[in-house]
Parts: sequence; C-alpha cells; structure tokens
Amino acid sequence: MTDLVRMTGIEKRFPGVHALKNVSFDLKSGEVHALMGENGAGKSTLMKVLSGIYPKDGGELAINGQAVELGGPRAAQDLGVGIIHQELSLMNDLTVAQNIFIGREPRLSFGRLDEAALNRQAQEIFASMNLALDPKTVVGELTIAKQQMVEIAKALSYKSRILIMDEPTAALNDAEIAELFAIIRRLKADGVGVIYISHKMDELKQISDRVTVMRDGAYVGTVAASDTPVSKIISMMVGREVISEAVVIPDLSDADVLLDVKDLNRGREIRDVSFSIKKGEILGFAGLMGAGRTEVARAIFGADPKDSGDIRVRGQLCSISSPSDAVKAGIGYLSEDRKHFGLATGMDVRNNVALASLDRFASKAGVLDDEAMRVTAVEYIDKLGIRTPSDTQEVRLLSGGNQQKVVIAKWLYRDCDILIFDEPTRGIDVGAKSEIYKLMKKLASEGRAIIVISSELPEVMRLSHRIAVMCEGRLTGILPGGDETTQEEIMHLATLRAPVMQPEGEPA
Amino acid sequence: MSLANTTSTPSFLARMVNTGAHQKLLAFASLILLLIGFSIASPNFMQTSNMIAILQATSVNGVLAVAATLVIITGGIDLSVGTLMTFCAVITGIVLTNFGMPLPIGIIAAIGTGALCGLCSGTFIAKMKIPPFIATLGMMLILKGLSLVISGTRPIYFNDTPGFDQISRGSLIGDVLPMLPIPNGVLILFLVALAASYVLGRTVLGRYTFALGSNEEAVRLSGVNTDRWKMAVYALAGAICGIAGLLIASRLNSAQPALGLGYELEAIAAVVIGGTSLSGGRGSVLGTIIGALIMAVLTNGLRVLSVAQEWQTVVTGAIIILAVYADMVRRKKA
Amino acid sequence: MSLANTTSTPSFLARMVNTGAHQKLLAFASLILLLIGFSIASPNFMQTSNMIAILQATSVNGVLAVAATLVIITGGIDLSVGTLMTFCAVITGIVLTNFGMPLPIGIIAAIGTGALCGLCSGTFIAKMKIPPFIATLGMMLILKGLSLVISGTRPIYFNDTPGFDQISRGSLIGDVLPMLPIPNGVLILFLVALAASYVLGRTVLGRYTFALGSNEEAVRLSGVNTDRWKMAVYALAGAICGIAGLLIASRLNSAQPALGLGYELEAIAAVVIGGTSLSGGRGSVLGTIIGALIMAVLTNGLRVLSVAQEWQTVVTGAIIILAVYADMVRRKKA
Amino acid sequence: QEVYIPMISKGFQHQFWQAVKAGADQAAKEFGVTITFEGPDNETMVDRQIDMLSAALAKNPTAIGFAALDSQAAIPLLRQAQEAGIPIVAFDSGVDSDIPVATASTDNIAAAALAADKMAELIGGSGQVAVVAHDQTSRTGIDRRDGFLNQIKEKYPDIEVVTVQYGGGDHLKSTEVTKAILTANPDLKGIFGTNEGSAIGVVNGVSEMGKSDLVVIGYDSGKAQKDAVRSGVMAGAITQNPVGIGYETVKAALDAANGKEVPAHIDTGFYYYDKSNIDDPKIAAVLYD
Ligand SMILES: Nc1ncnc2c1ncn2[C@@H]1O[C@H](COP(=O)(O)OP(=O)(O)OP(=O)(O)O)[C@@H](O)[C@H]1O
Ligand SMILES: Nc1ncnc2c1ncn2[C@@H]1O[C@H](COP(=O)(O)OP(=O)(O)OP(=O)(O)O)[C@@H](O)[C@H]1O
Ligand SMILES: [Mg+2]
Ligand SMILES: [Mg+2]
Repeated sequence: MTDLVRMTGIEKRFPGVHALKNVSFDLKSGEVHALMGENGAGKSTLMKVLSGIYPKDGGELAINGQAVELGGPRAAQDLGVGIIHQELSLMNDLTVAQNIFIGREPRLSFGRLDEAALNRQAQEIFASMNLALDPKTVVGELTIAKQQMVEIAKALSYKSRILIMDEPTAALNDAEIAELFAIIRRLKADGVGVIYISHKMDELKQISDRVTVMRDGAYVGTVAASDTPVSKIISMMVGREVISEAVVIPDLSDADVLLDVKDLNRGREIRDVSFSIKKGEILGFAGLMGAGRTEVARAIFGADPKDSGDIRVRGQLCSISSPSDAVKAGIGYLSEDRKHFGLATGMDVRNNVALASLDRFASKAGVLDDEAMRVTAVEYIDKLGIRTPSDTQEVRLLSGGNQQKVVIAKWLYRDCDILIFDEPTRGIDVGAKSEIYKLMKKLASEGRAIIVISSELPEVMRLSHRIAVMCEGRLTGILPGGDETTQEEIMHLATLRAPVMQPEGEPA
Repeated sequence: MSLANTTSTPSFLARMVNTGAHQKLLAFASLILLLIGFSIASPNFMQTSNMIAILQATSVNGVLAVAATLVIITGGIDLSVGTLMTFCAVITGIVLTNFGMPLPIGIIAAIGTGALCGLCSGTFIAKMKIPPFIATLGMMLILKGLSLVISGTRPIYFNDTPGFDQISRGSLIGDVLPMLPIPNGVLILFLVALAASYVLGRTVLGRYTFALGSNEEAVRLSGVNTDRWKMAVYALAGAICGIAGLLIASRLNSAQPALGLGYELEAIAAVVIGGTSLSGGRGSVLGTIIGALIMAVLTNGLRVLSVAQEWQTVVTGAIIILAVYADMVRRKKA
Repeated sequence: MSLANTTSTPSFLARMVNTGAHQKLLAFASLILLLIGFSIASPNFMQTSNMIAILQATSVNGVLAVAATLVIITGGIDLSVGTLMTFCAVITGIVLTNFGMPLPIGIIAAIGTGALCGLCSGTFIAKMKIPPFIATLGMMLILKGLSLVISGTRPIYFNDTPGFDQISRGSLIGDVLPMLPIPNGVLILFLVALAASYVLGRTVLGRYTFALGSNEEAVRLSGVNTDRWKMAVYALAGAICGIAGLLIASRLNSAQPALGLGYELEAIAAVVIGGTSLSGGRGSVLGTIIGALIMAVLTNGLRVLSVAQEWQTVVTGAIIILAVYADMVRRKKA
Repeated sequence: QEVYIPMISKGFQHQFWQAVKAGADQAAKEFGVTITFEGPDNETMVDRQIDMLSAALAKNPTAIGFAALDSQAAIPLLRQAQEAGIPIVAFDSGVDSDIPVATASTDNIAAAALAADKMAELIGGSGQVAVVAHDQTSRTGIDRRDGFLNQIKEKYPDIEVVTVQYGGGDHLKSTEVTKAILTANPDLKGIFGTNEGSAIGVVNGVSEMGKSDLVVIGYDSGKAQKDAVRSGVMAGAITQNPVGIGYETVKAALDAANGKEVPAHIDTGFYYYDKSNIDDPKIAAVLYD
C-alpha cells in the first residue's frame, strides 16, 4: 500500500504555546488511523496543518508521495484532503444542501445555480448515510447532533482520498455512530484513508487499524489497534492508568425532593414530561438524537418559554421565565453547544469562569476584584487540568476539550443546588472525563441534585442513580441505575414511539 | 431511518414570494396599516397622483436600499451609497453635457463608475481587511469631495440631452395604459429589485452573499475565494448605485454635486425595517422594498396631513420603532 | 498537565495602559505621524493655541464617542448620540433660562435626561427586542423633533446664567498654570474618558458590556439578567451624551435645537478608527479618544493649510482609510 | 372653501427660515388663510424638496409659496401646478422659468457687496480678510460668497481674501473653522460670516482665540448676533427682511389666487446694521431674535 500522507518533524507554535513538537504521522490507503491524546495534545492542530488551514513552522509533509507546501484549504482539497472540523463550521443561515456544496454548487450557464440538482445530490448523500434530513432545512434550526451529521455529509461529498474526522461522534449517540462506522468501512474498502480523532475509547477497537498517540504536542508512539489493550493506549496518552469505578447507588429513600417537574409541555418538542429528583441524586437522561432532552432542560432553566408545567424547587413552586430566575432558584444548566451558548469566546478564561458569578467578585459599588477572579480561575485551571498558557488567554484559542472544561468550571464555581449537565464530556479526554465524573459524584454526595444528559449510554450508565429515557418529546420511562438496567432496556424505551392516535389523557 | 421526501423546486417567482412568505406578508401588514390609516385621516391621500408621487419618491431610495441590502447580507455595511450615487450622476453629467456623448454612453458611464467605485470599497475591505464601516466611510468622503471637484461645485444640467429626464419621469406604462401613469423611475426600481432578487436567490454570487454573512470563516475553509466574491458583491452594489445616480439625475434633470449625504442612513433604515439583519446572513430585497415604501408612505402621509414639520420628525421616529416592533411580535407568533 | 503561570494583577492605571498596550501605542503612531506631517506643512500648526483649539474641538465629539464606545462594545449601535446631546442641551436651557433654576439643577437635568432617554432606547432594544439600529434611529428622530418642539425652534441663550459658558470655556488648569490654558471642556472629556475606562475595566457593568458583545446568549444562559445590564449600558451612554449636551451648550452659550444630526457618524467613526469592533466584544476608551483626536487633527490641519473644502473632504476620506490600514498592518506584525 | 397655501422652503430649523415662517404666519392670520411651512434639513436635498412639493400638490392648495433649492429641478412639478391653475410665488430665490407669478427675495449679491464695502471701510482699505461661509453649493451660499469676493476684487485691490472656508451653518463647526483660519493667518484683519450660524461661529472662534482687534461682519440676525453687535464683538451685520419675505409671499399668493395683479418682483430689501443703528425702528423691525 502507498502512503497517502507522510508527515515528519512537524513544528507549530502559537503565541505562548508550542503546539506541535517534531510530530510524525503517516496514513496508508484503506486504513483507519486513530489519533489519540489528551485535550490540548495538538491533534486538531496537526490536522489543520494537514488540511492547509495552518501553515507549518517546520517539518515535511508529503501527500501521495509528493512533498507539498499547502497554500490554503483549497490546495489541500485539490490534493484530496477532506476534513470534518471539531468545531462545527457551518453557515447557520443556509440550508443543509447549500452548506454541503458550498464552493461547488452545481451550476447552469451564467453563474446560475441548479438548486434542484443541489438538493438531489444532497439527498443522495443522506440516503447513502441512512439519514433522514430534508436538504432544505436551514442549518441553524438543527440540533447540534444533526449539524454534526451535516458536517459529515459535507466531508463525504468531497469524495476525498484522505478524510480527516476530528471528533465526528462527540455529539452523536450509538445509532448514529453505528451508521457512521458503516460508512467508514465502505470508504475503507474503496481505498480511502481515514484519520480518526475521538475521545471515546470504545470506538477504537471497532473502527481503527492503527493508533497514534500524542502528548503535550509531541509524538508518543503508534501501535496496532487490534493487539493493544485500551488501557495501554490510555496510559500512553495520560501517562498513568485510569481506573473506571462502577456506579454505587446511594440509599435516597429519606432524602428530600429537590426538583419536581410536573406536566411540562411545549409544542411538539416536550409533551407531558414529569419527573422529580432528590438531594444527592444523579438522574441520567438517555434518548436518541432529537428526543427532546435538551428542550426539557432549556424549558426548566427558563431559556425557552414553556406552554405549561409546574416546576417546584424544594417543594416551592417557582415561576421561572428566564435563566436568571433559574439561577436564583439554584438551578444551573451547562449547554450542549459551548460555542454558541456556553462561552464568551472573545473573552479570557478568567472571565468565562466567573461569568455566572460576577456578583461574588463585586463590591457593593459594583467594582470587581480581579485578583480574586484570577485566584479562582487558576484554581479551576488546576482542578480540571485546563491546558492554557495563562488565565488571560482568550478561550477561543483553547483546544475544544479545554473550552468544555472552562464551561464546566463556570458552573462548578456557581455552585448551584440543581445542576443540569447537557453533554458535559463532549470532546473531553478519558483522563479528564473520569475526573469530571468524580466531581459530579462528589457534588451529589454533598447533597446536590445532578441531571446528566448524555448521548453516550456508557456514560449515562456509569453515572446515573436513575435513568430517564425520552422519545419524541415524551418521557417514556425511568429505569433504575446500576447493573439492573441493560442497554437493551434503555434502547427499547428510547424507540418507544407514541401510537399515531394517542387517546386523550393516557399516561405516557 | 426513513428518507426525507424530495419535493420539487418551485418556480422562481413562487420562490421569491415564498422565501419566508409568511414574514414578508406580515411586514406588508405594517405598510397596509399605514396606507389605511392615512386614507382615513385625509381624503387627499388616496389619489392616484399621490400614490404615484409616493412610488416616485421611493424610486431613488429604493434602488439605493437594494444596493445596501446586498452589502448588508454579507455582514458588511455601505455608507457610501448616497455619495456614490451623486458621483455617478456627476460623471454622467460630464460625459453627456461637457463631452456631448450620446445617452447610452452616459448610462454605461454611470453604471461603470458605480461598479468601479464599489470594487474599490470591496478591495479595501477584502484585500486590505479594513472594516467595511471605515472603508465605505472613507469612500463616502472621497466621493463627496470628488463630485464637487469634478463638477466645479456647480450643478450640471442635462438640457442638451433631450429625453434624459424621461429616464425617470417619462412613463412607458402610461403610454400604453393612460390610467396608470407609473413613471419609468418606478419601473426601473422594480426591475432592479427583481434582478437583485434573482441574483440573490438563484446565482452563485447570491449564494456566497448569504454564505459570507452567515459564516465567512466557514466559507473560506471550504476553499472558496471569499475575497473575490466579496469584492464582486460590493461592485454589484456600486453598479446599482450608478443606476440610482441616473434616476436622480434624470428626476432633477441635473447632477447636483452636493447631494447624497444622509441618504445612506435612510437606505440602511429601509433595509433593516425590511427585516434584513445588520449582522448578515439573512435578508431579502422584497423586504427592503417594503421598508423603503413604509418610509416613503410615512413621510408623504404626514405631509399630506399637514402635520407640523417638527412633529413629523417625532412621529416618523415613533412609527419606525412601532412598525419594527409590530413586525417582531408577529414574527414571534408566526 | 501543565499549570497556567500565575501572574499578579497590575495596578489599574498600568492595566489601562497595558491592555493591548502595544496596539494602542501603535494606533497612537498614526496620530503622531499626522501631527508631524502638518507641522512640517504649516509653521502655524504647532502652536500652543492651535493644539488647544484641537483639544477643544475634540471635547464634544470625544465625549459623544465615549458614549458610542460603550454601546458598540455591547455589539449595539447608537445613532441618537448627536440629537440626544442637543435634547439635553435644550432641557438644560429650559431649566436654567425659562425656569430660572440654579446651575447645579441644570447640570443634573442634562445628565438625568440623557440617562432617561438612553434607558428608553435600552428598553426598546432589550425588552422589545428592536434592533439597536432601528431603536436608536427612531430615538434620533424623536429627539430631533422634540428639541425643536420644546424650544419653539428657537435657540435658548444662557445669558441669565453667568458662568455657564465657563463649564466648557473656562480653564481651571489655566488658572493654576497660566502656560497651560487647557479649557475645562477638555478636562471634562479627560475625566469622562477616565471614568468610562474605569467602568469598563473594573466594574461588573463593564465586564458585562464586553460579555454582551462577545456572546449575549451565553451570558443570558449563565443566569445573568442581560436585559437589565444592556439597559444600564444605554442609560450610561445617554448620561454621557447629557454631559456632551452641557459642553456644547456651554461652548455656544446657547442651546441650538437644530444641531446634532451627523454627529453620530463622526462619533462612530472615532470609535472604529480607535480599534473598537462594530461587532462588539472588544474595544477601549483610550482607542476612541485617539480616534477622535485623529479626526480633529485632520480637520484642523487641513483647514490651517487652507486646503479647498472639496479637497479637504477627499483627503479626510483617504487618510481615514490609510490610518486604519496602517493600524491593521502594524497589528498583524505585532 | 378653505384657502390653503403651503410654503415649501429651503430649510426649516434655521432662525432665518423660522423668521420667514413667522412672517408667513402673520400674513395667514391677517388674511384668514391656512398655511403650512416645510423645508428639508439642509440645502443640498433637492429631491427631498421636490417630494415635499408633490405632497403639497396632493392637497389641492389655493396657491403655493416655493423657495427653490435648484432653479430648474422643480420645473415639471411647477408646470403641473400651473396647469391645475395653482399660482406659484417664489421666495428667497427665483426659478429659471416664468411660471412663478411673483418672486419675493433679497438681492444677496448686492447685500454681500455691501458687507464687503463695510469691511473695507472698517479695516482701512487694506489687509487680509477671510470668509466663513455656510454652504458651497446653495444659491444663497454662492451669492453671498461671490458678492463679497467680487466686490473686494473689483474695488479694493489692497485687500486680500486669504481663504473661504465652510462651516455648514453649524455653530460649532464654524467656530472650529474660524479658529483654524486664525491659526493659519495671524495677521488677519477681518472675517465675514455669511449666515447666522457662520457669523456666531466666527464670534465664538474669535473670542475663544482671545482676539479682540478683529473686524467681524455677520449676516442675518438672531439674539446672539444682536448681542455681539451691541457689545462690539461684531462690527456689524447685513440683515435681510425674512419676516417681510414670508409676509409678502403669502400676500402675493393670495392676491394671485384671487385674480389680482401682483408685481413680478417683490424686493424685500436688506440693511446694514451696527451698534449705532440697531435700535433704529426701521432696523429693529426686520431683526429677529
Ligand atoms: N490559534 C491558536 N492560538 C493559540 N493557541 C492555540 C491555537 N490553536 C490551538 N492552540 C493551542 O494549541 C494546543 C493544541 O490544541 P489542539 O486544538 O490541537 O488540541 P487537541 O489535541 O485537538 O485537543 P482537544 O482534544 O481538546 O480537541 C492547545 O494548547 C491550544 O490551546
Ligand atoms: N433551535 C431549534 N429550532 C427548531 N427545532 C429545534 C431546535 N432545537 C431543537 N429542535 C428540535 O426539537 C427536537 C428536540 O431536540 P433536542 O435538542 O431537545 O433533542 P435532544 O434529546 O437533546 O437530542 P440531541 O442529542 O440532539 O441533543 C428535535 O426534533 C429538534 O429537531
Ligand atoms: Mg481538537
Ligand atoms: Mg441535546
């Protein structure tokens, strides 16, 4: 087999960061080569060098055996390099099909667009992905998971020989991941080389042929995926073993109910959702993409208006019409979309950590104590292992996983009694993940109530004391956590569609 | 998983009306309400001649607002539309009156000058990375000064070019349908709007216009030469300002070199009232035209009602806020 | 995992100068270059009296630009700064001249009126979700009209309030240091800029100003009452316009009700030349002051050189573009 | 039927136009007619003025008073009015057409020439002077500037007009313009300000620069200008008779509508006033606050 890509001695520096130190990497035709490493290890940066977005500061890059200097993304595309970016880079105001074919629209004469062909071709790609998506939907209206699918479709449409996938499954759940893997296998069979970046360790064995590990911007090693235990790879990444502990379900029979949601409704997205959560409990929310979990969380938090429904905190009826009401009532919500809803990306780490709690740093006259903010930020940088040159670095310059940690830090510091985490570990590396799990468990044991929405079933199962499952806006059931519940049971509830004609008043 | 059903693409006109048809019809409602209100308040308002006066008053502003729409959809802004219009008018005046060229050359000169100046702004913005506000503010001042310089600070009259005033004042429609003496200026506005709508909705340039405003970086990362397309949008907007220059010169049968300042704000206001977002990525020419009509109806109606001038200003301000507010409320409901 | 290196927080003043100190110093370079250029071109330019005249000319515009800076950092825009200034001046005139109140009441009236009108704009924007451009355009027209209405379209003179003109024209510094007769207007600009810098850099309001411009939705989802803070920013900007109203009224020893239109564009230009981004989230008062100085030096210098008016406009436009371009190039290098 | 006469002016907010409006209002009251008075924000907005004229025509007026911003641009609409039998009276400036039945205006060129004579007299027939004008392109701006410049050129060869700069009639801008002129020309002996805003700007600029020996000649009146003349900061000023212009326009319009003969040209006159004659009843009558 020929080497599609050969990178040797790649160097890249940013102000204050030596992001790539003498990194080597190669890719063969027809293989899936996984690239692993902690948050901020330099994976995305290496891929951006390969796809012509960043110029490299040193080293050699050969594509199809030819040494090349890439002048820009177009040059890389022309050499057959396609990339799915870690951070979604879509045009929210355009439709799905228009996004996929941006720059390569089917044209008629005189620069006219062939919109019919555009939609048809997009539809063909979706069909090949087994994806139900109207090509004419405006991208901004899609959930983050669907947007991720659009990114994948876009990358596939290039029919690239070298396909880079930077955390394509971060926002996907098992069903979609299975579809994606089927696609990857087809591509492999066609001789496409795939570079696959993910923090989900279980995916490695399923899909990859070789694994390259990076740490702190440097190359650590390359191993065959089939005969290397995952624990070995993890220790290569983290430099130590990561133990995963099974969930221990505390006895909460005497605990007070902290949050009680009754008959929450909003349009077709949320239908009669009722549940309650006790002090010290971790309630997991499972469901397929678009099941309505995010919608429920946003409605409780006051981010979206609700049609009806009562929310009681500690038995007290709360009228929550805005997030500030929710925070006052002691509810915090970590959004699934950090870029749009979680971070003030132009501001620095320090301010983002303090964003929900500025009042705590202010004197009566409203003057801020910057020193106290710095101390706090540094404390969380340390606690969560946020990789940043300083607490005054703008968050947009951090790696994806480190940005996620900043959002988590913001809510940890706010210290709410009820915390809703929507996809909290999106893009977070294994080591940090288990740290975050530990933190959540600690928060719960301190008497808080935690809701975890996650598309990763193992995550839900490893954390939750109880598991709520949603399908099409309805809460289809609440299962006990721990070993008693199997993935199959959850999946059954997650696909439990409502009968077409649901009789009035029947419980969901 | 099921497959989405493929629907066929509707015809262009249907699409034009349909793109967020709901919204547009609702914005239309503010306009209709204004028309009804003024008709009730004054019997003189709803005359054919006054309706035509309103349309005529919209023509120049409307064309400028269409130009501004294109730029604003890319996420930029164009403060130079008014003075560019004047500059093009002056150039036409020189070509036709001082050089005695035939009319078609004058028309080409106006549109060409507009495109060229637009291209300049576009180059400043795309290549030199100057913020659109500054680049077009600079152009606005440069063109304002140059108009005065090349005209010798004097108006240029088109008395030697018979028929020049017919470009805007004549009425091809009126010649055929005498009851409907719609001036050509209005016809031209309509054609410009239709063409701009077509470009936006159906061509590659239009697609990139929206894409640039939506997420320029993503477009660039997709390998599109964003600089070139951005320059093209500004050049097209400039060419449209050239048409506005012809219209105003024809309406005044003269090129008034000092005119044009303040027109940019009115054009941008029409665009925003029409529902185009100043942050780019969304907008429509139809909305802009409705926005321009709202402004023109408001101004004319208050005058016909003989409202004192200082109160006209107050009421105009209040109604602009209310119209947009009503639109917001309706959109939320829709 | 590495730990971020902990740096200690420098003092406020050091911080003010240091926040992107590099950049600011470089923006300063354009200003210095202009000063040097004009000094060489005209021996009359570099006189103390002319330097003071330039500072004096900056004072009103500078204060307005500071107000605009706050709003622009939130990602908004304020087109009403000029007419609000006039409105506040007129209110002061009525309070002092028509009602014969003592001076302090007049000062409070101006600032209070400004804050109230700013709060109105803020409410339209935050509560009624009207785009800032439209809300403040509406306010601009409303205030323009109201100034004429309440003044009876006549200027109001402050002859009965002795010392009123000293607010801007007197020189407390000059009384102490006769060689440095810096007018109070300039001192006030300096104080306003310092206060606004402090608010932006050190207070909760300032932090939210930046945060709103950076990502409003994220701030809202952090449980912050974004509406209230946004209204506060507009109110503060309005109060600063009130100060500008006092300054201009004092300089003209009268409230001129027709003045004010066009000042908004100059203010915004100063802000953008000073490096504040119109898309919000970043900016500085120091930059704005430099921007306002660049504009004032340019205007004064060209007048001192007796450049013909039409060419003054052309050159101003070109230099604005060049100054910002030079800034861009330098920043990229830095 | 109600007699309605719209006045389409060149401006609105300026004190000069407000004085014209006051005269028109006075006539309206006296003759029992309804008037409206409108004008664009500044004197460059030729097309805006035409839109105003269109709206006025929609109201089926008895007659129209019109101060044209451009001598030709409005002719088609004026013709339309003529065809509808609506008489037009031009005021302030004429129109290149015989449609207006009368024109009530001031001879700005002669008035500015008078300002030049006074300036020459006061500075002793030689030295440097400057002009702070209000507008580069409007009729009044051009006439007053050129009236002054031509008179100086023709009659006073020892006087040099060093610069003409424009402050847009804005008090503050005119102040800054004046200061820049004074900086550039330390030997300047006099400045002519061509309208109220310009003249006040000159006075402000001169006083802010601490110059006391400068001859300032203004134009129009207004409280500040009258005060400046009284206190001697301003040597004197030209005044037109804006109240008279407004009054005569309405009167002529009404007469024309009633089929009476009206004089084709109504010269409302101009005067030079200074400390000595400012309280003269004839002068005081044409000054406004
Ligand atoms: N444009 C930039 N400017 C400054 N620093 C940057 C920039 N881009 C990346 N970095 C830094 O380079 C390092 C590597 O980042 P990179 O995004 O490659 O990490 P990653 O391995 O993809 O991490 P993750 O798993 O969190 O996505 C990080 O420390 C990051 O903060
Ligand atoms: N901004 C939006 N505009 C329109 N529809 C939306 C929007 N956000 C979500 N939806 C729709 O609401 C439904 C519920 O979506 P939601 O994001 O709550 O699902 P979820 O269970 O959180 O799944 P995911 O794993 O995708 O986050 C879906 O049908 C989705 O398409
Ligand atoms: Mg990454
Ligand atoms: Mg979700």
